Amino acid sequence: MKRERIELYKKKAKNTWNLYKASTMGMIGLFILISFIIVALFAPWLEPYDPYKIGEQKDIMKPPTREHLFGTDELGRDILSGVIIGSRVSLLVGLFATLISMVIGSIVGLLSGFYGKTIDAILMRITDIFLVIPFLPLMIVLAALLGPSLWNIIFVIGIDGWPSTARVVRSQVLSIKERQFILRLRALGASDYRIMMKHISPNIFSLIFANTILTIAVSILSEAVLSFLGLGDPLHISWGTQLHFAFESGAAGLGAYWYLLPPGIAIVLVVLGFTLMGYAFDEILNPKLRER
Amino acid sequence: MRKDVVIWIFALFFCAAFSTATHEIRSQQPVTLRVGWTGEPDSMNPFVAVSTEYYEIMLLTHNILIEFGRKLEPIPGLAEKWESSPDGLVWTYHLVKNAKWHDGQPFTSKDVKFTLEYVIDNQMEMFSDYVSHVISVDTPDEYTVVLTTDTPTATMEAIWIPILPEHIWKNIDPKSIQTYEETHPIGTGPFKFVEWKKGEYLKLAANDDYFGGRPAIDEVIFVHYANSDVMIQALKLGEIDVVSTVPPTMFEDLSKTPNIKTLSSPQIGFDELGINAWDTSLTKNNPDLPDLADIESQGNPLLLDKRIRIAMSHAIDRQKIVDIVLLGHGTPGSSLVSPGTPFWHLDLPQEQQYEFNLEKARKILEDAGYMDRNGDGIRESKDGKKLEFRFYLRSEDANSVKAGQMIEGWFKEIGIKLDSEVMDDSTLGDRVMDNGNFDLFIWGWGGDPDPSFILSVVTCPQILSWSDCNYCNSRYDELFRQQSTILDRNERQKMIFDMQRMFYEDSPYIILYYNLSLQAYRTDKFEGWVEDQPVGVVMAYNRGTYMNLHLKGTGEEKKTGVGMGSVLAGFTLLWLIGWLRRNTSW
Amino acid sequence: MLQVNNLSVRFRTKTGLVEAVTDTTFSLSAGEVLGIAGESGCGKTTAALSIMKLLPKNGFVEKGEILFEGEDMAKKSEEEMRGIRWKRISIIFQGAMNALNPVQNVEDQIAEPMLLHEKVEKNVAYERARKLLEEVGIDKRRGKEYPHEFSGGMRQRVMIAMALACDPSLVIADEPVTALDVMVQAQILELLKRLQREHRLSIILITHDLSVLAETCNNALIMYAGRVCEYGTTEDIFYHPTHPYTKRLISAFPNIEKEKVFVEGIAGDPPNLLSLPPGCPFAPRCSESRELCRKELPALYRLSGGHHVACHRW
Amino acid sequence: MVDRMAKKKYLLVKCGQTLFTIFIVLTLNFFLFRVMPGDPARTLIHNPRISPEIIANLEKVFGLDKPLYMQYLYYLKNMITGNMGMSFAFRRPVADIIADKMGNTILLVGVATVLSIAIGIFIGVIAAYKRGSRIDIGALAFSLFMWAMPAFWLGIIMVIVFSIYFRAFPTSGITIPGYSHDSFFDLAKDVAHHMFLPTITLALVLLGEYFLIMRNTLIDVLTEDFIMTARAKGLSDARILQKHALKNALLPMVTIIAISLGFIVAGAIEVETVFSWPGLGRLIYESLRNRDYPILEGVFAIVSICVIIANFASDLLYAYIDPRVKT
Repeated sequence: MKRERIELYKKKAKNTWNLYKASTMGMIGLFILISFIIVALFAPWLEPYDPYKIGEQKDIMKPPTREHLFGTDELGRDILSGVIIGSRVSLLVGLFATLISMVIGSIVGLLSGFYGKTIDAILMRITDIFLVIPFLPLMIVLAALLGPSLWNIIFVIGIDGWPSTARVVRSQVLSIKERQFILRLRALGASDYRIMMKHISPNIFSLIFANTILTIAVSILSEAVLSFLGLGDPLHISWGTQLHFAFESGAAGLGAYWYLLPPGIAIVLVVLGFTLMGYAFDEILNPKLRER
Repeated sequence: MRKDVVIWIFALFFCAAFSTATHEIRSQQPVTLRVGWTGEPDSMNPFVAVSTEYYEIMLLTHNILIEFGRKLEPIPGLAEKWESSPDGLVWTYHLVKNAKWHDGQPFTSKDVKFTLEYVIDNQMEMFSDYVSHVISVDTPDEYTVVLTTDTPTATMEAIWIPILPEHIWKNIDPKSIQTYEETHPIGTGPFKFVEWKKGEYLKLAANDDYFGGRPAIDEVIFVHYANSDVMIQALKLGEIDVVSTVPPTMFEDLSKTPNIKTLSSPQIGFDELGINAWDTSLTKNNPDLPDLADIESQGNPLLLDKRIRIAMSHAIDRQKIVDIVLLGHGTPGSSLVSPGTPFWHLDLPQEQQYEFNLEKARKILEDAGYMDRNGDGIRESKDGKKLEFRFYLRSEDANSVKAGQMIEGWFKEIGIKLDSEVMDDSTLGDRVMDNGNFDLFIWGWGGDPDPSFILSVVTCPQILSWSDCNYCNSRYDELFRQQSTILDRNERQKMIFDMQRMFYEDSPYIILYYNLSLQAYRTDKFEGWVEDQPVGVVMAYNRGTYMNLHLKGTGEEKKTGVGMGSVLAGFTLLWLIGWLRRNTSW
Repeated sequence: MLQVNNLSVRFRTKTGLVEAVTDTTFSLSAGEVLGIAGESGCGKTTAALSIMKLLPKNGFVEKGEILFEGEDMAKKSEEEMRGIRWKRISIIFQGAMNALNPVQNVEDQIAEPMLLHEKVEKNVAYERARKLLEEVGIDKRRGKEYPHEFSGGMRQRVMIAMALACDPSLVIADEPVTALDVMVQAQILELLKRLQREHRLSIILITHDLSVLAETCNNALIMYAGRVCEYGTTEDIFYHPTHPYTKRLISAFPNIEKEKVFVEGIAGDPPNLLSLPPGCPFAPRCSESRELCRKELPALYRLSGGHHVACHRW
Repeated sequence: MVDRMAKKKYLLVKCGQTLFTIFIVLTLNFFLFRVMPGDPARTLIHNPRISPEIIANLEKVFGLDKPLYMQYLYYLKNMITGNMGMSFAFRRPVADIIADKMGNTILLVGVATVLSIAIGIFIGVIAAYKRGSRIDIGALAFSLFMWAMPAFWLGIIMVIVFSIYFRAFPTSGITIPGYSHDSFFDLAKDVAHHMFLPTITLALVLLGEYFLIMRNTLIDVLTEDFIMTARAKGLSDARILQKHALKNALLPMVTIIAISLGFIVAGAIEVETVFSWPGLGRLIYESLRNRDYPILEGVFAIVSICVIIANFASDLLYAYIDPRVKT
């Protein structure tokens, strides 16, 4: 049984991959993403300098040179190294925040879709309320109250992202719930927990995959915005905090393009990478968008 | 049809957006000085406002009895002459006779009496310290005020209380003063308050009837910018004439810009590394400090060891912090009273300072028995306690974060570990007030021209009030009490020097730097800028610039560049309209 | 009036060329009802849509001619086709689903082609739309209602009324009764038969339900994998089925009148239209297949009269 | 008749839900700001170095000496009467400050939203219709790019290019500060000149979102059966788009625009910060820098309520224009 299922997944995955390969957008996204993951993983070896190493006065806010390919910031730190180490924060925040929203969203969606009735009504009411509260102000308020730290940022973004996941999961559960094999399992007396964990969850996972990838993109953007607004942890370099300090130290007016462009472009690329991938998966999983 | 309307509305919007006519200034326009600042007054209510921006406005709209000259020396204000009795207990102020309130009412001694009594009777937090020894306010005639004090007081020439009009303030209930909103302040000063659009600008107009003579300019507009970068751009573009604070990163660039002059001058105040040095054995069961009788400090007791604090002081390269964080626009810190008030500042000779020397710092720690016994890079005390401290930095101030990161690095090299955390001022304040639940932090103090306040902050009774290093030294407190009663400036100076030396040696504060005030102004429109030491042309505790400034020649106004951008955008617009019209037929 | 000769339709897809319809020939004379049956994906709908040139963008007629009242539809431009659609050939989709615009009321939808093709006055068109509604058994006052306010069967009636709007000579009915319950199916078919008589219509009826075919059609065409397997009068097909596929279809339900068994009930999967085997496409599923069947494609043989079959075994 | 009753009931239910949501948001707001780290009285007076007497006095003024549930009731009462407390930094009622700034935000957001919706839908329709063409792919790439771009960063780039390099537009603000305008037209011109860059920035960021949604919705609609019916009827493509596809695609846009209000708000906060536009967004940024919690609390409440009400309005509009709604 188990092996069969693994085979089935393998086959499914291979099918999806074949469809995915055909999507130019998806492949561009994947390429961008893999590049950044490599950068993040090997950051300590790739960065030419210690990104936190404060320079001498003569090094402050200097345009690109051979020593500092992307120039230096207002503390004389190497910007290229900062952008490299910043990829870690962005990916970390993106992944963990998404994990939080996925876990909460999936649990809420599963319970809601599976049990229906009162539980569904209550949970969906809560979800709707969260959906309608404008997300950035809520994140700002939470982040401001919790104080600037990386984990707070992750928590804040994660907490804000779950409602849409919950909705998607719920609708999928509703359709799967009525399928023959689930009805049969219920008739056989399988426990609710078992049905949800063993039979419904795996089926849903592939369906919410596109959603997950897009959530990562949104999370990375949110981190950048919160950090830019000064809510990030100033002791950790991320692309958002780099832009925050660039803006605060007047890089725009000084024409310090080398300080403003690299982190911004990095954000755009990573978000674009995830978005393109999400889009490609969406086209695969949503047959209406697929070209016939 | 409807589509056309929409298109034309957009077109109109675009056209208006591209018109630059608004930049031309017509000849009948009043002569206006535009001052850019990133702050804003926190209120117009003198009993509530604490910001320097408010004081700048108050200085222009109000008068005090005796004002400050350019060297912070007393000069006539509303009092044109004053004298004290030989015993120093009775002070007589002779008031100007031609002063008028902005609403036209005459100014008399009754207004002074009212203002001072309003402060004394209601113990107004902001001002009561200035008149704490005053026991009576008498007005023998309309233009004379006599103050009687219970003890000789050093600060009777520095009563920094704006004199308020009795006919308006008598109607304001002092009990609800904290929530009272002042919308249109009336004073006697050279400028009248016109309007304040919060978050945008504050406008003052010249007072034609000012007793000291009308200023040459007609208006002053203080323009608020959320971001200093934007403000500097506005200065470069000529949208404003002067900025009160230039960020260090932009200073050099500005000084190279034609028609702009930059200046840096000392300021009152400093940023310090504060250390929780609360020795509860001095405060517990101390009959003078009943409030602290049974309070335990929550700080790390290792920090009570003066040798650790001194080692820390040796491990901080203040010059490098100035170079990097302030880009050289500051002075390395030492004693408690800043060089912004040079008379009171103790200028410690180099050899008496704890110079930057990591080797020496290590040696001090070693001699004191702090060794790294387990090889983790962190020293331990004899009984195995790690030299690891909580280090709080301010989210409101990027400089504290930058300096903090540098300090963390140096301390690591001498075997002291800092756990840095960034928090907002309220949280930091809470930690300090929560029975000293902190080890180290970076914060700063602004200041008065008179050193009393900053000296008082570190006295024992201020623990869990103004004090944030919880320093307690009875000899220091004794000197503080003495100096406040001494009228002779030179004698007082000596005592204040002693206090500063004592405080420096004990190092509960490691003063990192004294800020310089960086300002910049345009030289092409006005002349007569008054550059003061301290603080600059504006926000300088005096109104020299505002009174002295006048237009240069006939004031030619240049148009702001229209340039390629708008031409390009104009074509885009035409194309867009055409395209919309062509393509919206479906 | 309609003569389809050697029609082949292809779809371009990312994975290759799909042979949706291959070498299909059939004809229809005025007033006749032709049924086309087969499993889903066998090309029956594609064949019908190509008559109206309604293929999706990636579909095209590879070869063959579609002679309608003497003109070759395959050669017409899109512009010319627009004049022919609905005016001369109309189509009834599965109205129970989404073939009606959900945000337009039904009389608007019925009147739309009249206004377009016949340039009549607005009130005339609406008057006629309401009359058509009455004719298909719907209260004319319900013309202002929206599709979601009608039941499935009613929507199908609206669809039929719409098809008759411009008095066409040919009506293509694509699965007109699928997804309706049995009682309603019978009513709709009854209605179709009545209207066919009254309006002297020619109808192509596409279905996967043989019982529908048996009830309504003069001639029948059985398709498999884009090709014709058997073609003849309804009697030929039901009483003398020759192709093994037809036989299997019919034997799958012993009593046509009472019990319904859908064509999908045959063992095995339909072939992949991207890569057809060289021989008879049905061979892999055929119990009677021989060596030859797997190698060579059978031609369409004429048995008697109009009865044709494409099988080596006849 | 039955239909109308059903519609009425639907509206009542929606209305109830909206009120309930507002209530929950207000409650959330209250508890968020009460359970935060730090003493509320202390944050209330902002300056932590202030004497205990003043704190005690203020606690009384603001009712902080009462038990939590009483505070909560007071808070609800205050909210209903529009009393949102005093700002630390401005020493003015929060409600007044918000009222001052709200108009500016509505102006900026309104113009930018209308612009982006109009252009987004327009290009979306073309792209969906010419699916797979160069226009479609170009527009798609552009939109995804815009979508991936943080609004604040785009704003900074716009300032550098158009204000600092070309000097075509002012860097910040809403009018020339302190300048007295002769006429309304003069003022409008000044505002428009200042508004141009922030509006375009916000519109560009939003454009991507609306374009993508419009394109995908329309592609969805174009695969519907009734489009085939319309083709079979002999309608030209332009007519099919106009009479059948567009209305069906635009209907869900009403809801989607309402849902995307959160996105608009986010964009406005970023853009206002960069351009120093004196609206609610910049107010948020400044109160963040000052840790001016009462303002933050007030703006959060107001913005949330506005979005909730806008959602309600879109529900009403939807019920009005879509014949299918009757439950």
